[in-house]
Amino acid sequence: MIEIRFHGRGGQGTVVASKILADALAKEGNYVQAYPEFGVERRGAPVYAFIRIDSKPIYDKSKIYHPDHVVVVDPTLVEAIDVTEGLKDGGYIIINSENSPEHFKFPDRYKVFTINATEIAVKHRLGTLAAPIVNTAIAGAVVKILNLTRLESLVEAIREGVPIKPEDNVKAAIEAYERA
Amino acid sequence: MIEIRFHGRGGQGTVVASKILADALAKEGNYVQAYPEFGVERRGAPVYAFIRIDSKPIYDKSKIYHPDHVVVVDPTLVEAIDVTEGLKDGGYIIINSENSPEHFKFPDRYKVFTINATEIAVKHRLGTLAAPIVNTAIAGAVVKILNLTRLESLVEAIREGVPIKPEDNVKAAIEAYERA
Amino acid sequence: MKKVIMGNHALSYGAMLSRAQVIAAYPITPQTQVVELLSEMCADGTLNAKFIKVESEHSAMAACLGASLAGARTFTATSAQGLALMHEMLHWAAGGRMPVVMGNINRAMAPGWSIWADQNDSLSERDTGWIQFYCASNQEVLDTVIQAYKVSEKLMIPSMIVLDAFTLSHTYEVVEIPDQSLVDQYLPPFNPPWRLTPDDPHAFGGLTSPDHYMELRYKLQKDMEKVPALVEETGKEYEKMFGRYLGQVEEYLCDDAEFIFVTSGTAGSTARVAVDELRQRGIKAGNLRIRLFRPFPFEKVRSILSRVPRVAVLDRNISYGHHGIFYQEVKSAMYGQPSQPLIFGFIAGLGGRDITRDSFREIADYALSRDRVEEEIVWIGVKK
Amino acid sequence: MKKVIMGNHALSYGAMLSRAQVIAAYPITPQTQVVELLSEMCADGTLNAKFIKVESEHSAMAACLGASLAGARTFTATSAQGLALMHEMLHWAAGGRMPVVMGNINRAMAPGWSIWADQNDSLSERDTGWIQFYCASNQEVLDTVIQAYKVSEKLMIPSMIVLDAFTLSHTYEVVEIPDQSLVDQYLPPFNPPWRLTPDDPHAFGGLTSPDHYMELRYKLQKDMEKVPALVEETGKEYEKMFGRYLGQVEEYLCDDAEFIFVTSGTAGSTARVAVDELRQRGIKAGNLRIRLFRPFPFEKVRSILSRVPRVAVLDRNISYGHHGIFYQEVKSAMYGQPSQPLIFGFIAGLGGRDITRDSFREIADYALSRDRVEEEIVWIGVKK
Amino acid sequence: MSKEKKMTTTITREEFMSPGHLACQGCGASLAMRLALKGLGQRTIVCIPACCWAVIDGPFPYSSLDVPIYHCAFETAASSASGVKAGLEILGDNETAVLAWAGDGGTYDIGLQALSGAAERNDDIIYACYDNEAYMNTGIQRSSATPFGAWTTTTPVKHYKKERKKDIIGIMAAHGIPYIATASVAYPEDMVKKFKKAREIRGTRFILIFAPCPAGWKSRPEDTIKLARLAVQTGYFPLIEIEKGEKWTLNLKLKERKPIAEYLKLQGRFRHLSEEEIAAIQQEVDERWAKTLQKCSL
Amino acid sequence: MSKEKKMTTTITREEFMSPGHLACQGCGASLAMRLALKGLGQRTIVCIPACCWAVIDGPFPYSSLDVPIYHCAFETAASSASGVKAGLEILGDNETAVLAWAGDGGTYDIGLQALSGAAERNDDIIYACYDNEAYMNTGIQRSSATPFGAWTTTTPVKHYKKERKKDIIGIMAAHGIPYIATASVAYPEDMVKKFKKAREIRGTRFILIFAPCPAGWKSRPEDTIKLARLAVQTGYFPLIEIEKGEKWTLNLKLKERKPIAEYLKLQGRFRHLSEEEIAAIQQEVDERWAKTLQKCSL
Amino acid sequence: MSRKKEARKIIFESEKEMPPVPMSLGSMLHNRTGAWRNIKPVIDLSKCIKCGICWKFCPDASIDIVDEWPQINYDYCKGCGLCAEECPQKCITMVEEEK
Amino acid sequence: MSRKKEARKIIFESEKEMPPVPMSLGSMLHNRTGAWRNIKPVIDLSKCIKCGICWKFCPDASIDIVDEWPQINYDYCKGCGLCAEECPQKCITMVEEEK
Ligand SMILES: Cc1ncc(C[n+]2csc(CCOP(=O)(O)OP(=O)(O)O)c2C)c(N)n1
Ligand SMILES: Cc1ncc(C[n+]2csc(CCOP(=O)(O)OP(=O)(O)O)c2C)c(N)n1
Ligand code: SF4
Ligand code: SF4
Ligand code: SF4
Ligand code: SF4
Ligand code: SF4
Ligand code: SF4
Ligand SMILES: [Mg+2]
Ligand SMILES: [Mg+2]
Repeated sequence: MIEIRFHGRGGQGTVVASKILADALAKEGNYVQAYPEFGVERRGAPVYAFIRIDSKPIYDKSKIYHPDHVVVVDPTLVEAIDVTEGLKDGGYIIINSENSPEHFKFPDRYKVFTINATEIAVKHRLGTLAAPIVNTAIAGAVVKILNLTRLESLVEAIREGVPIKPEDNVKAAIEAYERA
Repeated sequence: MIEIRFHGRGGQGTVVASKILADALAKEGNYVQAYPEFGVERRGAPVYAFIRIDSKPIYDKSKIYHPDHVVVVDPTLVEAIDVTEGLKDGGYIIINSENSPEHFKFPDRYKVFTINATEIAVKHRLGTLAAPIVNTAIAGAVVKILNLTRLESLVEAIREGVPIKPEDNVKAAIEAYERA
Repeated sequence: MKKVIMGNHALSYGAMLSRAQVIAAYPITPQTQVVELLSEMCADGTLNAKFIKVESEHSAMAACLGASLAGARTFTATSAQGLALMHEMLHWAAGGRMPVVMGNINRAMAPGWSIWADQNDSLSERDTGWIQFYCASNQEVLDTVIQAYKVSEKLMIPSMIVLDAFTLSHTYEVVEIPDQSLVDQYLPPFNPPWRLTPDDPHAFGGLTSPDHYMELRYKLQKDMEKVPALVEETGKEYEKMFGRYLGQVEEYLCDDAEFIFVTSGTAGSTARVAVDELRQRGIKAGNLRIRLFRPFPFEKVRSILSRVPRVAVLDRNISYGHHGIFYQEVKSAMYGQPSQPLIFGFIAGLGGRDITRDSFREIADYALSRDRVEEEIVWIGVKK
Repeated sequence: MKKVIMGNHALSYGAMLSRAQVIAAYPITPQTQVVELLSEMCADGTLNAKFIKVESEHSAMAACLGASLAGARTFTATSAQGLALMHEMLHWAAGGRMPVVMGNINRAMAPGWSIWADQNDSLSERDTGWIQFYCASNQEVLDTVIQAYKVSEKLMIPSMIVLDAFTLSHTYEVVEIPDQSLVDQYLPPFNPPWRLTPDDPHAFGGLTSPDHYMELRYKLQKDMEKVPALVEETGKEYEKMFGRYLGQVEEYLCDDAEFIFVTSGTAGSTARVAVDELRQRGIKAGNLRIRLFRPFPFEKVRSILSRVPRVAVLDRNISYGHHGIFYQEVKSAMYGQPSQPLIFGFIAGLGGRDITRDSFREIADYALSRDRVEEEIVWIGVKK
Repeated sequence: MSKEKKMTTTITREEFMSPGHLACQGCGASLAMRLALKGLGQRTIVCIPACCWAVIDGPFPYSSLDVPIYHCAFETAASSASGVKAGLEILGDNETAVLAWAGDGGTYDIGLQALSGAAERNDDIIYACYDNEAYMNTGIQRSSATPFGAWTTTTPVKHYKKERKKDIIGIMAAHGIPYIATASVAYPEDMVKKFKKAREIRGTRFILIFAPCPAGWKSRPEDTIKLARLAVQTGYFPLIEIEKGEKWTLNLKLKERKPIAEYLKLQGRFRHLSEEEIAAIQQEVDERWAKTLQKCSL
Repeated sequence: MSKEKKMTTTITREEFMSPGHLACQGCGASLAMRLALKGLGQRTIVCIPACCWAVIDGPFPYSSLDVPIYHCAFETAASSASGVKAGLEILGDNETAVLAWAGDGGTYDIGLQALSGAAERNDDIIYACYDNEAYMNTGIQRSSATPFGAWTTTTPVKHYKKERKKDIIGIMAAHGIPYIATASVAYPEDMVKKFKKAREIRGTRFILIFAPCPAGWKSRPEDTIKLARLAVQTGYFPLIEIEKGEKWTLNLKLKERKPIAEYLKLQGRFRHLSEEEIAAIQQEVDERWAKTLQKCSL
Repeated sequence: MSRKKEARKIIFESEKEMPPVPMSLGSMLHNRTGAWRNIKPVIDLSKCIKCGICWKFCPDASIDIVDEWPQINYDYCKGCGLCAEECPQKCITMVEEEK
Repeated sequence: MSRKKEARKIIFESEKEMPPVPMSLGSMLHNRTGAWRNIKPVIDLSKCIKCGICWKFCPDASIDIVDEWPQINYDYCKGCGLCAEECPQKCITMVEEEK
């Protein structure tokens, strides 16, 4: 079983990112479970989302306290909170950032990746500069970095699950996949 | 223990009659329990009320199915319903009526009394001709006929418990007591 | 002073003597006389209280809660549909630790419309965190109001005082009305440990995360667990001052009994007469009337029922798809106890069907003639 | 068709596939997605239903009941405060024999405000005459909606389908969405034995005197008693057509178990993992997840628990002043049974506190290390 | 009275209410139902919440109406009716009228929110409130329809009702529903006509019926019609219609209004009022009347 | 804008709301509370039912207000406030103001009946509704305050809201309470003044505050004031007062009203509207404006 | 709607005879409310102008129009006196019931 | 009202430390919402006319008036941009936060 935690901010589509990923993974016969942080946070406030992936049915309905990997949708969170809380040794930290992985100071037991999902989103006109919608780009990068599923499944999941500008989102995901 | 059932019509103060009686009896140290029929009847419809009297505390909270005596506040009820239902042998039937007891055809095992409470009430200006308020007169007669308590206690009970025209009511009760 | 009053007025007198300060209520048969008398008391100055004539029972309870949080002693009364409409606010009162005292006249739930006695209304509030007292006489009603304030305000948990429709609410009995000064001595003014005031501003009832909620509810339960002892203590104090004892249960001839009725409400009064009759037949019967139903008087029930081989629990209610509620709870309380009496469950008196000495005779005959529980619900008085 | 959907949407799909005809609902976290998706389905024609956007939950249920009595298949969903506000109408639905199907998202009752999982909301409706199903996966949610209509409409008793806040309502899982045509085969259109129509005018729900009320309630209980068998029957039929079985309880490794968890909802899913862990430690554990809580599955629970010496009942709820509700009901059901296992009661997860494999480990350690029940409520996870 | 000397034909002879019902003698509410159904006809479903009518109709297994009835919960006249209507519609019945029939308590107070909700959604129901100005079924407690000055058991003589009667017509008018009317049992033709008219309109229709209650008003049963007529003739209860949320019509114009005292003095519930208090009531009636005229552009 | 170039002094510098609260960026509702309390002062008890503000205030054991708060049940803003006030009074505190502070859902819908009840009794409370035109706390569902044409999650674009916004001012005006006002976060001086004034009046006071919600309206956070101002300038949300149930005053007269399209186009919730639909909305605004002028005798 | 005409009392001997819900199965005609009457309306048809006003106003639907003439149904008339009060010809008199 | 000034986190180690009801014991000042900000308002005081409009409109009470000059409290400012939008002098600029 793989357990991943997403960090983002209210209104950025963090939950959607994990949901798209779950969709894509399910397409390949995986059992998946995705869920948001159970809170009342407003736009702008830090939020979480989780995903579990397994080849067997997943019965554990408790929260994820020790993720295998974390994905940081909003780079400002790296300062604001401890994104590595409970992260297992050897875990990957995937950050949406224009900076290189080295820019971030994390303990050596983690592996850091960055992807400029914002830039990709803006390029494909997803959301606005002030509020870019980065979830599909993030999903593309995560699929690649964690080698979770085939790109085709992700593309299919986006086509089915993203009602607004699906093709632009597909392009963003592919670009992120390729750049990651 | 003595159990009495009152028959009247909604709006005639049948419950009040039983309540005044209970008050009077309590004054002499009796244990009493009085209660109305448990219904939703409107003005004009037949209603009942009950009273239990004992020298010991009364624990039985069930209804009275076999009264020792019955009191009929409205004579038209004699035709409309069976006022003797469940009445014990030897029971008294006290009817508010201008007629003599013989006018009513009841089995011999019951003893019938009449009292013209309506006339007495009208005379003392209790209620109107169309809707005389007979409860205190009835109470006076019942106290006398069943020899339940002293007249003084009834008078006291009326003074304390009848907010409108207490003195006229007292007079009506006394007159009924005397005529009964 | 002795007075012949109806059960509903016993509630009103109880509230008056307790110096209720804010009353908010809505009429419903068979509760109306409670509020009518209180309206008069407020109008003629006998009672110095604010009476809020709300537009629904939901608002009645809401207004009481607001007043309670502001530091006032509050009272209301309702029945059946009205109580049901308050359901959300009942949870609120308990979770918010607002010691409202409420009279509830037990009446059957619609549909069809019924205004008659039936415990399903109050018992289906058994999980809302209220203390519940079931009364068997008008005297007990009045006395319980006063005691309930004492218990509720000490622990900051609301109380419901339950009386059967008509059989108690509308029944006139002789009631000793205690002196105000004595009551004042017994029941000091309400002085809550926290309140709404600009002098010490707090926000009450804000969002409570999974980090905190459970502890608060743990505290509520722990305080609930203190109620039985407090009922005994305040009951004894009451006895000293007023000569009448108010405990968790009323035992009638249980000491040497070989067969016990477990009852509540007015049926628990009639049961005494039935016990006398059985004793005359040579059967050592007893009656355990449960007065305090929430919190459940575990210790009392266990110690009494452990002594007998045979128990008949009477329910004027039913949890559909389960059993009578007293039956269920008594069995649950007796599970795993060293002594395991045969416990039979009977349903009687729903929707105002009368519960008579005959009903008890039928119950006794049934229970005494069987050596195992064949049916878990024995219906008394259903036309089959 | 397989889809990754959240628990709330599983309810919406269930209602859609059941061809609900009238939906009346009011938003509340964490139920909102149920009605949002249904709104969309109604707007885009996927579902041919009237959606009444009422101004409160009381009206939501009232509108459903009116529509049901007019002969329409009805659906609603709510949670916590909303469910509580419906309380009066829940009694109404059952007493009026109106087979509404409702989703309830288990959420803690305020105050303080909590939007998190806790069973007190639905369990404090246990006495209202509703059938109650507790679900552990999104697939089960969807399947249960369809089954519930079948059971409810056969017996004219309403059903509540209960899912934990967030842990199920907001959790995405892979769900097989059955074919509409197959569902239509399984679930014929609603055709009630009576209805509101000028062609055959009847007055429903009029004043019901003590002469009649009890018989009507007797009939309700008798019909309730038919539910367990009907759940088995309709569940097997469902299995034949859809390949998934829906019974009264879910047994996991109970056959040879020497220690059984009694669970419900999502905790009953996590419990399976805990059982696996215990088995690895050599402890013959099992899990009995109660799916049908009302009517209570007496036979199933008795036959399974009678086989084991030790039982741990987990409650994500508490009846203040009593015990955990499942604990109370299981003990009541086991009273007087030939076999008397040690039954321990645990309270965990109130107000959204997580119930984890660790919780079960703690429970097992406690229960396995004791030979008698010392405390009747063992609190798991309270910061003491 | 003068107009009514010939047997009118606008009112159907057909009866949808049978005798034998449980209303008090001279009950305005029972007459109101009799007339309303004459306007609506048999293809009508009636939702009756808790109120006198829940009793008047008769107990299970009886009913005094020849139309289907749903005896619904007190607060739910409107929401039940909305539900019934939705059920009928989805089943293809667009013809049957759904009537919510509630007392003033069930309308002005505990049922107001459900009514407001239905009106806002413009649900296709007819909502009729028979106004007897108090909670009568529970034994005469004040409602927000109880007029200033009246005695009820919760507004005892020493502290009679101090608040004025809630303006339900104003409230419903603010909802902008397609049809609003007032009606009186003293004017059967007008009332039947209004129910007929309402039946032909779609959306939420609201009819307020003035229905004297001898038991609660402490009036003589034979005065029921007289009181209802006086309420109109004094201007206390004007007969009006509001169409499309806009157009106000005064149906019965009055050359001269009778003094309110004439109306009050027939009722025990006002017995305690002093001359000054009656004068104050007269003034309020005058003011309201003036406003009504204004709204009707008269 | 031009008038506001000098630091005004009518608004107290004292803050009764601390930063750190949980509102979204640019939340009109949070600004509304900040201003309302500046008008009322610290000796105020606030009853807040379920709504965004139940969250904004912060979780236990925190609060962002310096006044006592009772977080009450959703339907009970008014009844809770009535209860609090009664409690204070019987304990001898006649000074502290009791403010019920609810959203539009808690006012127009689920809390309407309790509000109407309090108003009928003329209970001594200030009831403020911050209107963001939908159920925001639960994620943008339609309320009866949602305007015609708007998208919400329960009025999806394919079936946007077809009913007009409920006229709560009309409804409250029908109750004849001593003070009613509308206020807008774009006009802080006016708003603070109205709360100050309300504090000095006894009986039920009702203030409706227009409070844009960027999250729910799909508008830019920085446009909150602009939108509130446009609502006034287009005549969509006139600033008025109604005193003693009678006297209507238009507080901000407009020489020329801006077209409603200017207001609509800044909000994602109206994005789907066609020109014709916008024209229809314009027409409705015009009509309502004319009526408002008429009521204000202008 | 045949039940309209019937004045039948319905008695259930057993729960089995009852419907599962409280629904009406007959009219209220079995309830002869004439017994409630204290005073009794008597029409003097010789004065009657057949205006139908008494019929229109009877809250108990206890006046029938038979061949255009009003006829009181004493089985149900509760004796409220409304008809007498409203009759424009004053041709209805309320007389005391025999007791 | 001292709690107004405190930015203290309140942590309960045990239920014993908690009040029996959920009542506030401190302000929200511990919640430094400045972290929510994506873009940051910067005032060019040289253009400022001290009209106080930015102060008046800040929904987060995050602009203080210090010696009559507006001063943004970046600990809490959420970066909504309202102040910049409403400043009549356009002297507030929203600049991107460093990430
Ligand atoms: C929730 C609820 N509260 C209270 C009642 C009790 N109740 C039944 S009828 C009634 C009064 C109805 O008054 P109104 O609507 O004016 O009708 P009327 O009785 O005057 O005809 C009341 C208070 C109830 N049935 N349900
Ligand atoms: C009885 C009940 N039903 C539903 C809810 C859920 N609920 C909480 S807040 C809310 C929406 C409030 O809307 P509004 O009053 O407009 O305030 P806003 O959230 O827009 O600030 C809802 C539906 C609740 N708390 N209680
Ligand atoms: S109380 Fe009034 S409204 Fe009710 S039945 Fe009697 S007269 Fe009619
Ligand atoms: S959703 Fe709207 S009203 Fe609620 S906090 Fe956010 S901006 Fe404010
Ligand atoms: S007296 Fe009354 S009930 Fe009898 S016929 Fe005349 S109006 Fe009808
Ligand atoms: S009202 Fe008089 S005149 Fe007219 S029909 Fe009746 S009896 Fe004849
Ligand atoms: S950007 Fe917004 S939160 Fe920050 S100071 Fe300006 S108005 Fe206040
Ligand atoms: S709004 Fe602009 S000019 Fe006015 S005080 Fe603020 S920064 Fe200065
Ligand atoms: Mg009424
Ligand atoms: Mg809102």
